Amino acid sequence: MSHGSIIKIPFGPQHPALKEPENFLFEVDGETVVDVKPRLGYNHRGMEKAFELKTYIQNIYLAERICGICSHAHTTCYTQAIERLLGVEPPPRARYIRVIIAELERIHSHALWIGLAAHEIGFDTLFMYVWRDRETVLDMFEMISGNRIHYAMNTIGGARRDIHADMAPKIVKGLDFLEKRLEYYLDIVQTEQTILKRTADVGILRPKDAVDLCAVGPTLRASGIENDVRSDDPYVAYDEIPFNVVTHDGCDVLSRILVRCEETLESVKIIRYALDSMPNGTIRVRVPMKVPQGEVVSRVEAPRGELIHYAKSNGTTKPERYKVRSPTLANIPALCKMLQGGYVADIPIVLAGIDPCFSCMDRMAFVDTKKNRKWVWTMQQLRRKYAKE
Amino acid sequence: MEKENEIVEKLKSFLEENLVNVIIPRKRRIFVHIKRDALRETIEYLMKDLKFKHLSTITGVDLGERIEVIYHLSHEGSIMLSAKLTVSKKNPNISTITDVIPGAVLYEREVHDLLGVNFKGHPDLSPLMLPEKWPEGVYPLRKEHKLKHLRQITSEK
Amino acid sequence: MGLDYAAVKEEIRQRMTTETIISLMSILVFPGAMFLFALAFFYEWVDRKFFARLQNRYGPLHTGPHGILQPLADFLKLLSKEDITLHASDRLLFILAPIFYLALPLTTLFVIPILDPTSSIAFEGDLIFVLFTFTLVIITVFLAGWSSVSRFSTIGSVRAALQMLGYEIPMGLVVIGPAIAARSLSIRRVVEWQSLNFWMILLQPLGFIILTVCLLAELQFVPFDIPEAETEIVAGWRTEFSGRKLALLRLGKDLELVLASALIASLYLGGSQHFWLIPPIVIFLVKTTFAVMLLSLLRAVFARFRIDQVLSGMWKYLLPLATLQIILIQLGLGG
Amino acid sequence: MAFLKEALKQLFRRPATLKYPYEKLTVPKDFRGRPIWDIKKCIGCGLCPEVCPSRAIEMIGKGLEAEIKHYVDRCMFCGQCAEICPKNAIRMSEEYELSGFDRSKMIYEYKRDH
Repeated sequence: MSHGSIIKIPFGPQHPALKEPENFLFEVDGETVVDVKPRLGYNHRGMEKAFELKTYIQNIYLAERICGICSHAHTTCYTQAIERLLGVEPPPRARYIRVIIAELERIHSHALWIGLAAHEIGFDTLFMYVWRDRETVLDMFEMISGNRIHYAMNTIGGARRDIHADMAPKIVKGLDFLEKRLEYYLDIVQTEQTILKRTADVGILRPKDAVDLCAVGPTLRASGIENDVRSDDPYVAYDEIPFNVVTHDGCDVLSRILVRCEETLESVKIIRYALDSMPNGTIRVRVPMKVPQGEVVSRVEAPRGELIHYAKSNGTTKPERYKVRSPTLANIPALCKMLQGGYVADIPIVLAGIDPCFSCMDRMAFVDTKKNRKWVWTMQQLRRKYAKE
Repeated sequence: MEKENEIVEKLKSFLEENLVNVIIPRKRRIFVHIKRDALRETIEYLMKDLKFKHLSTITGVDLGERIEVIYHLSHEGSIMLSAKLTVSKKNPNISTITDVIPGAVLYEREVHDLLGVNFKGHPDLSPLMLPEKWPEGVYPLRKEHKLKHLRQITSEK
Repeated sequence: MGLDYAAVKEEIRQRMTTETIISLMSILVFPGAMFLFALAFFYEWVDRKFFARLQNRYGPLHTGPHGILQPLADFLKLLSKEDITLHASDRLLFILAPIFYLALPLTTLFVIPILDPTSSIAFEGDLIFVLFTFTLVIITVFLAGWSSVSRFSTIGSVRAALQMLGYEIPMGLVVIGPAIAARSLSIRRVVEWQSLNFWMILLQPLGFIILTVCLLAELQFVPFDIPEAETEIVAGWRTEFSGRKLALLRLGKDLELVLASALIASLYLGGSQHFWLIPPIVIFLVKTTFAVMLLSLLRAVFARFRIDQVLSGMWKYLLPLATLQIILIQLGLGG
Repeated sequence: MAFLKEALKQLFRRPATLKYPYEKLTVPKDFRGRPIWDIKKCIGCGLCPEVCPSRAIEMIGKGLEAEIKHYVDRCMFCGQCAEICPKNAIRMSEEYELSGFDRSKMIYEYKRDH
């Protein structure tokens, strides 16, 4: 049916639908997307080169600032890797604190995303409600760790702050309120007609494509494949905490929303269990400054999917090589597959479907210089195409 | 640990002399050194027979005059096998594996951008992360490029 | 050939009787332009405040009591901003479009009885005139988007034209309902008829619903704000306008909101009628404020449709319902 | 229309937003705001400038004569300096309103009173 000429529409790097700079060159025929070429690197801060120039202690805060929403996932993965190199085991209480903060961050990240997805399809009221309720999680973080976003709870050898007994009732009260609200949003997303019309059967990703393109996290689980690092390769204290992995087999944006909603409810249960069965004792172990020679692969289930850190140490106080692969980079090929064949109007919601966190993904080479994007297609091309419509 | 040993045995029987050495540091982690030209058949064997369906990522490490490329594959999400091979800086050529694992397309471009390893047969090795006017032959993650030198390049524009 | 100033002055002095001054003032100031501008700003304030309260936030607060001067402040700020005319754009159209976009709703509002049931310019068939100006507004929108060369505004203007195809016919059909009941195509008579019998909303509730939905689409409010979908095409057809032109566009949109709510109030809620002692203008203001709040409420509870869903939805559901409404009236059910 | 009931309910609830700067939220107990040095306790060991990830601390001189210059515009409030200080001379205050127009004014100096 491709009657007209193929039009190239650059989407980004400055665009209201994208909260972060990335650029997708869409080849569009009529109203359907034919091909997608990602062009990344606008938010690239040269972190892996920076890792090699800082000491292990300073790198905790560098790892934390790879991403604003999944900062705890990065620091857990980092400290876990360095503890493995040192051969040090964090005390049980510290491992439980890490699980609690990780699950609180999952609620905070998923709630942020549900609001953002509502905004992408023009539903600003739901966006306002979800972000208002998300404030309860941020207040909890501020109470526990002294900061709303970068909690800096992790250090090499355990946790920096303890979750005291007087905080637990406040957390449980906040969680009850959150659980009620999240159940309401889960119900709204399935009954509100206008949301269903914009998300059902949009951005399809078949299970076979999801596996071939190595998708991760909720994007993979929304295509019916049960794959979660917390249950497959348990780290921190997930082997002692019972929870079930949420999957849906709708393969579209709606099932991605449902997977994330139900995962937040699952997180609430995990936190309650962890708070009750938290062992007492110290929260930290002293560690030397120098890390012996070795290499390690550390994996964590970040809110967006499987996060890999590879560390190689050379016996000094600075790492030899530190590689970070964030979940969003793994989902980009799957995203390009989803966008093909869809409507131009659906690009924002499908793009938001994988919950892209581009500051996570662009962290290798250098801050980009100004980009002078030439006029991709001329005025005549445009008029001829639309005049034909 | 029996699952890991079983996998290592199968790999040894398949690769024989191509397998340089194997380390199992802890549960669910295997590090394997293989020869450079045994890459494709190892990846295919791992993918098809041993069900390592998911390629987590490809890491490049600068060892001075050689570059080490590590393929991290995971077996049903649990066991993580890292296949390592080294390539000399003078002719850093490896065959691509995007036809076996389509998901590797961005990882190979990333290693190509930052360490200069070119993957023969890759559909589109255009710069993924580097700015367009980046000078040829400067690969930021190589040890010989110090931060000061790289900062001059970006500030020149 | 020199103008004879004395004669001209004499002529003006002779013409300037009190009666012409009053009619001039009524055009320019009271129920005319100034009053309508003030009304436009007030309704934008009502809309923003009500919409904010629905979303559990305050809305404008600090400019004037409860932020009532915020729309005026935005207008003045925009006037002082830099006004860019793209050199690649179609200059004439680019400059004229905002002016038309403001003038059209303003002139149409004179047709609607505001001060008292007998509005200043009422003629048989002004209902058709109102429908015609709605179409003209969308054509101005299309030309505005098309003349500013950026691809976002072009896509926005094409979507605006497509959306008009959707809601134009159901709206035309439904607006004829009250005219048939009141046996006249003049809004003034419809208002007078309603003050004698029931309000039209009680007789033709279906018509009221369809008209509200179509006006939502005409105003490009959320379920139908596809031509200026913020997350898809930046600001749609308004992307390239700035400074004074954007100020005119925003004022034009506010006037369109006044026009839409005035239309709903006049056709279905009885318009400005005598209600024992209260002057008709207060009745009119109350009803139109209710209409604005209704539109704002609908704006808050929906997500945005896709353009193909809007067109198929309008043609598959709204059109049959509109014809059903007409059939009901013919059967004598609609008054 | 499932959302209508919820939306109308909000009309009668107090808005959740805050009239900042007229109303301000109270900050919890050990909030990580701007670090403050107690120069009397400081023994000039030089650990804090070394451990600071963003090099926001500069120490002039050594030992008991050392003076501290703290660049708040570079500080990211991680609290690592307060944690590493052997004499607990650094306390994370509750100040968070630190924005300004001039970066040179964002340097806090802690002098020794001779």
